[in-house]
Amino acid sequence: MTLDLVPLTPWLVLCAGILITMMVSVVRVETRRPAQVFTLLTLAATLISALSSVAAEPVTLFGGAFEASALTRVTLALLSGLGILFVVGTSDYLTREKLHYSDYYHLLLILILGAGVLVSSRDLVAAFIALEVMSLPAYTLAGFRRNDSRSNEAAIKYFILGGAIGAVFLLGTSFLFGSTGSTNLGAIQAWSRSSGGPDALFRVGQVLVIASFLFKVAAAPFHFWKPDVYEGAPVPVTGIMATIVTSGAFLFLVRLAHLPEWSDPAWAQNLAEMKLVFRLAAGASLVIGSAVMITQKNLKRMMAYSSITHSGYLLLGLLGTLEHPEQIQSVLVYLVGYSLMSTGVFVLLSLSQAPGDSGVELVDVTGLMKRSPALTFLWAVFLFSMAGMPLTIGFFAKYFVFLSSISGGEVALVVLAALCTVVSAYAYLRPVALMVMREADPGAAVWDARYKSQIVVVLAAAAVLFLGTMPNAMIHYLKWIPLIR
Amino acid sequence: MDYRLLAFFIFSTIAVLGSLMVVLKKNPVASAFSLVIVFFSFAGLYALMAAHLVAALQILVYTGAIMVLFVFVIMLLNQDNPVEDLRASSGVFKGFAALCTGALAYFLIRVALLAREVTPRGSLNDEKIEELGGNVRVISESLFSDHLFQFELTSFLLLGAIVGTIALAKRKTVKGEAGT
Amino acid sequence: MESSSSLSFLLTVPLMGALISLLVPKASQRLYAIFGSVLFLGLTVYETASLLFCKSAEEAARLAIEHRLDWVPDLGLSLSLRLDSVSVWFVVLNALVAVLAFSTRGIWYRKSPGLFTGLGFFLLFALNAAFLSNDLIAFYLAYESVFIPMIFMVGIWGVRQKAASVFRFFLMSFFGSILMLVSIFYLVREGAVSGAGYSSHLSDLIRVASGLGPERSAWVFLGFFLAFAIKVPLVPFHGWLKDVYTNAPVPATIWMSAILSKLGVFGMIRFVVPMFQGVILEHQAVLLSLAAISVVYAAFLAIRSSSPKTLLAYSSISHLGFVMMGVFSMKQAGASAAILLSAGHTLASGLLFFLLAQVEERQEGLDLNTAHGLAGRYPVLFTTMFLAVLASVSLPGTMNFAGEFLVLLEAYPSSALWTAVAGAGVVLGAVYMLRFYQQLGLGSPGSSGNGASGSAEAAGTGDLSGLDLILVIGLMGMILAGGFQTAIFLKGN
Amino acid sequence: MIAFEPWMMLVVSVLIFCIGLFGLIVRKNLLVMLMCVELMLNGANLSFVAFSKMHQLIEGHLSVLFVMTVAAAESAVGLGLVIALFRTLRTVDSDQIQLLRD
Amino acid sequence: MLITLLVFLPLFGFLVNGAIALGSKADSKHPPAVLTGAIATLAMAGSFVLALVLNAKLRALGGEPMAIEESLFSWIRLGTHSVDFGFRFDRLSAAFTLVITGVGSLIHLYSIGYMSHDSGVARYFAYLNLFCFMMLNLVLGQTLPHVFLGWEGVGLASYLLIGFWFRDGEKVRAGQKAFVMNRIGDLGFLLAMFVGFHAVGTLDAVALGQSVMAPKLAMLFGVLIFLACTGKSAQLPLFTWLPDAMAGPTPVSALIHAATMVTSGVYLLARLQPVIAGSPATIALIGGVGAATALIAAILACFQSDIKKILAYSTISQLGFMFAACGVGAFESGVFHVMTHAFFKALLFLGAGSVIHALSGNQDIFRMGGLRKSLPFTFWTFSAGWAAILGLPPFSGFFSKDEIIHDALVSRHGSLVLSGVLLFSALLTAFYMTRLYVLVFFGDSRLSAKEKAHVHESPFVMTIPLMVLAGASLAGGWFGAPVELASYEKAVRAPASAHTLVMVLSVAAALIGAFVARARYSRNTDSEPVLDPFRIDRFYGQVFGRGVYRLSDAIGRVLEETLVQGFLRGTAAIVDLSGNLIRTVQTGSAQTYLLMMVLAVAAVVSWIFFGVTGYGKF
Repeated sequence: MTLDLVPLTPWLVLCAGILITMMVSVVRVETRRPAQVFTLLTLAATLISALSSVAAEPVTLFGGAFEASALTRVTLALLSGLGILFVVGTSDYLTREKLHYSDYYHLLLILILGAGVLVSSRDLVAAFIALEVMSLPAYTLAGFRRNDSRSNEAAIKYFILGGAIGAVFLLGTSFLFGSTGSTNLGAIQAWSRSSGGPDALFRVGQVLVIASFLFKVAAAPFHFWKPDVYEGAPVPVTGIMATIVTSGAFLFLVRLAHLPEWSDPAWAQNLAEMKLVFRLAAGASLVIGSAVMITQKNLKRMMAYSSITHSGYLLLGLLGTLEHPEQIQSVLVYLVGYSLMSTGVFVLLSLSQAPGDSGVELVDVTGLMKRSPALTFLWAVFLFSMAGMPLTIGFFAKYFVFLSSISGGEVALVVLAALCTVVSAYAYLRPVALMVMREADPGAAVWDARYKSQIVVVLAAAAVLFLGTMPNAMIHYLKWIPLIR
Repeated sequence: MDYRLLAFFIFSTIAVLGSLMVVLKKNPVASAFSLVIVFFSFAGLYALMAAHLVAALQILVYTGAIMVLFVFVIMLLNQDNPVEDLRASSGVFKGFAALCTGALAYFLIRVALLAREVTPRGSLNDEKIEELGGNVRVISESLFSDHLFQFELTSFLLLGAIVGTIALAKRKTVKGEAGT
Repeated sequence: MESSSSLSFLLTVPLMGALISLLVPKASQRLYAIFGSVLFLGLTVYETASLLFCKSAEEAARLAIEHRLDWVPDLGLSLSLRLDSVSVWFVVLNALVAVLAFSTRGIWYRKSPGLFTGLGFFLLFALNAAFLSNDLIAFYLAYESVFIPMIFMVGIWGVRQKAASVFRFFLMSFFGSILMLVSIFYLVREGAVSGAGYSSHLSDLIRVASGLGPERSAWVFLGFFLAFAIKVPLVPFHGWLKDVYTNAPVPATIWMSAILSKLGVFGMIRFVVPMFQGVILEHQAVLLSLAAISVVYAAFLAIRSSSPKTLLAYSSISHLGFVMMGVFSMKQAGASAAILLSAGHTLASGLLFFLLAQVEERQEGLDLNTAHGLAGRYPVLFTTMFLAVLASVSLPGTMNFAGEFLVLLEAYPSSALWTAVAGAGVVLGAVYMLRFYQQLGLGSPGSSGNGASGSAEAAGTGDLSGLDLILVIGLMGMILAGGFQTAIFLKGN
Repeated sequence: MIAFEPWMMLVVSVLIFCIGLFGLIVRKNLLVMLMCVELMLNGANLSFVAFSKMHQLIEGHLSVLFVMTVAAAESAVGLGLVIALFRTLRTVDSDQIQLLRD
Repeated sequence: MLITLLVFLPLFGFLVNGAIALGSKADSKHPPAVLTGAIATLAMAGSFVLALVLNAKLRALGGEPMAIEESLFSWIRLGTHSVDFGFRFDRLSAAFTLVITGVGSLIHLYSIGYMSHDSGVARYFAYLNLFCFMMLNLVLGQTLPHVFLGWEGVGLASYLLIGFWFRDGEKVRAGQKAFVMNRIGDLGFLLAMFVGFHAVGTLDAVALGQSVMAPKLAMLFGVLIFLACTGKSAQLPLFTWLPDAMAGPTPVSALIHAATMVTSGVYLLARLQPVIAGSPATIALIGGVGAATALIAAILACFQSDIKKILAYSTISQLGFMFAACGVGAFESGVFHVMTHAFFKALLFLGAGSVIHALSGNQDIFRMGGLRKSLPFTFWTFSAGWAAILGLPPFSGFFSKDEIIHDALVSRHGSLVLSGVLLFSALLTAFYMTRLYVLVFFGDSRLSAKEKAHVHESPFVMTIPLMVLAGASLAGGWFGAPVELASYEKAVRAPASAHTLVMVLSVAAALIGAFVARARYSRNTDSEPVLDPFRIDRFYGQVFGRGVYRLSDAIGRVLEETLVQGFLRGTAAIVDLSGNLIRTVQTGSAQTYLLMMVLAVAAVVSWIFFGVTGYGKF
């Protein structure tokens, strides 16, 4: 068996980059700069190679276990791009908090690799491994402030729940294997066309694997870990989880949602069943996320609930893909948009010098308008975008998932989502109101506006605004990316 | 009586009882040793299904590596005796947990039992495997052909685990260590 | 008039205005804002004059400009702009209101004035974009964008419980508009299902909407209706209005009452009525009753208001109830009359808020439960205010009368009962507007004992004069001219 | 006469899985909780092999191998985390780690 | 052009005087009354001359229907129908125009003297001119919206003039009361226009008046129009504003609240006469209300002690006569009475004004007396007015009132009761007018010493109008009704001698009333308490005045605060509460989370197992 490595280039670049970076940091132990530089180089190279080969013919490799297609390349590019933003944007934070180790970069790179490979996996066992490749660094990074009990707690909670859910995924995989005789998605798909409908084993297995990925994207009722972990983990790690981990996991969830060939009439009832599952998960995520979000005082924790609602919106997009697979574009647009605004928010959060890492409380942003109008403006851009206000990418993100979901016939759910948007808008606008309307509280944290992290925020804000007014720049490319099932 | 059935009953009973002991023993060391028992009986169950390589690795990896690690950590943290501060969960909580997991187990078993009459999708029965050179050979060939991707991926998994563990296990931050 | 140039002019100039305001020094921001908005008003009128003053419906139809700019071609999303005999009025009023709002004086010209003028020009832009949109998604975008400057204006320069009121304002409006968005999506999707591809252009959606069955159509209508009913607002949906009108800085109040509310009217006339004729006709009695109840209910609330701003806020609801009666009369003449009355209300209520601000500059702590007797001290100011009050009670000869008369005339065949109920608002209007005027201007000053004398700010001790007076006289002139030359509004009949 | 059939393994597999799950829920010692995770993984492994046998396929065996690797890596990291936690909190009691909550 | 000029001359005066008023600084030296008054008076006099010219032209025109029309521009377009802004000068309008401009000019002239001491004189004349402008629009407007423009405009001017002394809250409120009560009537006018337009398709006053509507619509239209009239012309039930309106300067009361504005209801009925008369129910209502108003107001007048209030009630009563005339179909008698009443009531008011002016504001008839000697011009001219309102031949009131009572008796819609009521009202009129007359001018002086020293006859600028009006009151009835609205035939049910009988009876009633009053008040001059036997005003104040406020409070508290705001607050609270409830799950215990997740999975698996979706039963 000969293996054509050319389609694998972006991933291989990333792998090689990881190894080189690690070697370099072993050689130059006394300083972190080489690790940082090489991480950036690796990610940049991955980004470039992924984007330059986007138009390449989609192929599956390794006996159908790996997919190199436009979708996976774009995702890899997105992930590496986010990685670059985080490396640049949070190095100031790491320095300030004395967390600046080369390990951080190694783990970040491996995490990105895991996420990228997860999206490319067309085999459930491979996906399980990739998931762990992504998760293990994530657990570790969550506990990266080793002397902070909260950080440790976040890591251990994440780990315990993640481990249990990993086992659930595995059991589900074995059930699917038992039902279809394969763990390969392509094979399962092929089987579904001839099987004349699912058996019980398949249906249960399907539910189990999907439940475990609902956990990974923190959709209700598997969302419980998220607020605690987000609150405890260091800010950059929270940002990485919100963007990179969520993107990777969600795109694989889309694959899982398309296990059988839904257009086959024999699967209609199973489709209805799965739709109901997704519908419930989406609805619950939206309601829980937005209702609890407004009760939060800690911004980081609030963003956790916010990301739960975003999982709900993503699930709306996913529901649309069940009927119309081309609606994958809605998920992609949402992921890009959400990642951009999350990047901005978390890098901004890392600028606050709140004592400890308990995170930024609402009181810390009071009177920011007077202290730093520029920061206030940036905050406003990202929070408005999160709320889905027009002229930001947040609007178009919602536009797509709503439209996608309505195309899937989920009108009632979209109405619910719309109402939740209103509720969550309150939570998003409250910090802005405090910045603008309130005088600075004496206990408010100092905001560090000197650091170069602002470059990243400004870039992200510019992207949020640019894509919000000229979305065609992005949509034109994302629109033609098919979901290969 | 079919000796295989007998073996199955023995091994499975040990496994189930052992795992119950893992859960119910107050002492972590006792739990750990119960777990070892479970792993051994699992090896027996694998062997019963002619999964010889898996059975061997079960003992090597789980019993030999993972459990040693566990016991090591237990000792390291002085958690080798039943400690009072390890309060058990409240009765209601336990009962509810038992109910939920029990219900889950019931339904999953019922579902799994439906698959008794499964039509084999492959043809690699025991005879065929012997023909092809035995369990290990067949697995190995598959590992380096169809499952090469997974195999390569595990390398990065291990890499990640190593880096992560090191990062966690490093000593306390030294002042001035951070920063570029 | 070059078609696309005049349209893009209406959008780009305010945006440029917003950008330039960042460069203007703090001290001359007010001058810049007034000058800029007057210039823009002049240019707007000049550019749209032929459409504005044309004689007949045919001519207006010929002069209407539509310009389609592919915006997100991959989604079939276009920036369809349309300037016709409906939108032209709102565009002109928008420019006019900007002049009025910028002419106010207050803390917004002392505390970050650059931001204020910038937001103001941005608001001008967003409103123009909304009024010109002929594509539903584009309209929604513009419609929502209007919130942003509004939130900041109230948030930064508002008073008292500004946060609570701005949240209520925003959340209620957002509630409505996002349901509208869902309705739009539903229509877009229906259009796509029927094979026409994704399009949110009005003409396409009208076709789609007319193809829906009565039941689905009613639900989709509800989404639109709620959005605009909250925006206008009609009565059960008016909970946000009082606080934000009262706590907002004066220019923001002027903008909200004079032109933001017209966004709802415009939306109803431009989008809802053509799309959902069947639904509206089926539920016409209910809709008319809502409008009529708004008139009377808000009037009753206004009668007992102790704060003059609150009174004007409620009177706004009351008058807009008349406008909505015209819209729901489902007649061409009714819609024209609604526009006429909208214009009248824009001028009158803008003027009233403007003059009230002038009074407040001169005397703080106005309370309608005591007589202030300020008319003797500021005869010109109060004479103009009285004229504005007369317009507000729609005395014949004003635009407001012509509008109200026609609106009720057209609504009468649909429901005589609700026409009569709304008519009762005419009586109540006299009660509260005269109370407003009398308690501020008439009676004996000082009888209230709240230290009426000497509390006037140094800046505002004189009577109305200078630019302010010219502006006010100009607006009064427009109200009267419009009251007699109604033909230019009614050519669509 | 009942003969041994691979499907019987499924019963054991699910039982072990659920016992592990139960233990994970009720036990308060983090180390035991990690052990319970191992139990769950083993339960899943068993069903893989059983299905493999039933389908006369070899893939299940391979899956088990990978899962073992993952389990090893996971327990390494998990134990590392427990140690790190123990360093700061001096406890492995899951009830003690509830700083983060609403 | 002439009509336009006629109408717009007062507007010109208004603008000039208004500019003067605004231009002069408050409380500094005010412009002389002579200057501003001259401008205003000349504007009015010009209009009067134009009216005479136009009247001559109209008579010369001949033919039917006689009218001079001037359309200025299209005001409101309604589909194919255009409501033009334009004037129509026909015989009905001519009569009213002459009265308005003629009496108006005299009152303007009189005001120069009367208001000479007031600092707001420029404003006063501006308002007065504004009123005349609006009144002319009312009677000359071609279309009903145009009439309505004048209709509301006079209400506005009335509001401004009643509250002319705006620092007095009482007076301001009186103005507001007038405006609001008028507005209730105006609502009727508006609705009537809608009914009329949708029934006939036109808003032209004449065309609408001569149209044929379905009986029900005609009745509705008539009732609504009459509602408008009750407001403007102070008929039951909307009459209570008029006595309060006496808060304004006395010439204003003479012009607006006696001679012109309050009679516009009669104008409107006469203008729309065929269609109004076409509905028997409407016409019966008008007649009944008119007679009742005549009686009730006359009774109320007997209990007043304020000279202006007595005249005000008298006006209401006389307006009742006019409506009673309309209500029996004798519209031309009504219009005739409008004219004679304009002369003698203006005269009476101006005379009263002269008295008040002489007494520096004293209006209580029980504190006057014996003014016959000190105010000779006033006395003699007032006597003419007194005789006219009593209906003593040959004064003008005799002719018109006699005609009304006669018509009420003999018309098809008339009845013995109606004419009896009117006759009794006439008796009461004689009583209270004589009471006033005797108490003011005869007997001993009851003035305070200070007033006594100050009493003086008014200047010529005030007495000349009195004398002119006295002449008109004497001779105004000799030429009969000014217009013929003969389109409605009167069925005679009584013998031909009825006319003579009515004449005798009404003169006898007047004499009886006068003698009773004289007998009672020539000696008995003690102050009488002001009585309000019907308590209508108080009733309104309680029920409507306070009722509106109560309702408003109730709406504000119950509906607005509890329901609308409460709903919003409740929604916010529910969202917040549910957020806090959901939060409680977030205990921080990973194992609780796990349990809940297991619960969810178990639920879904069992759901699949039980085949809730209805397929794949196990």
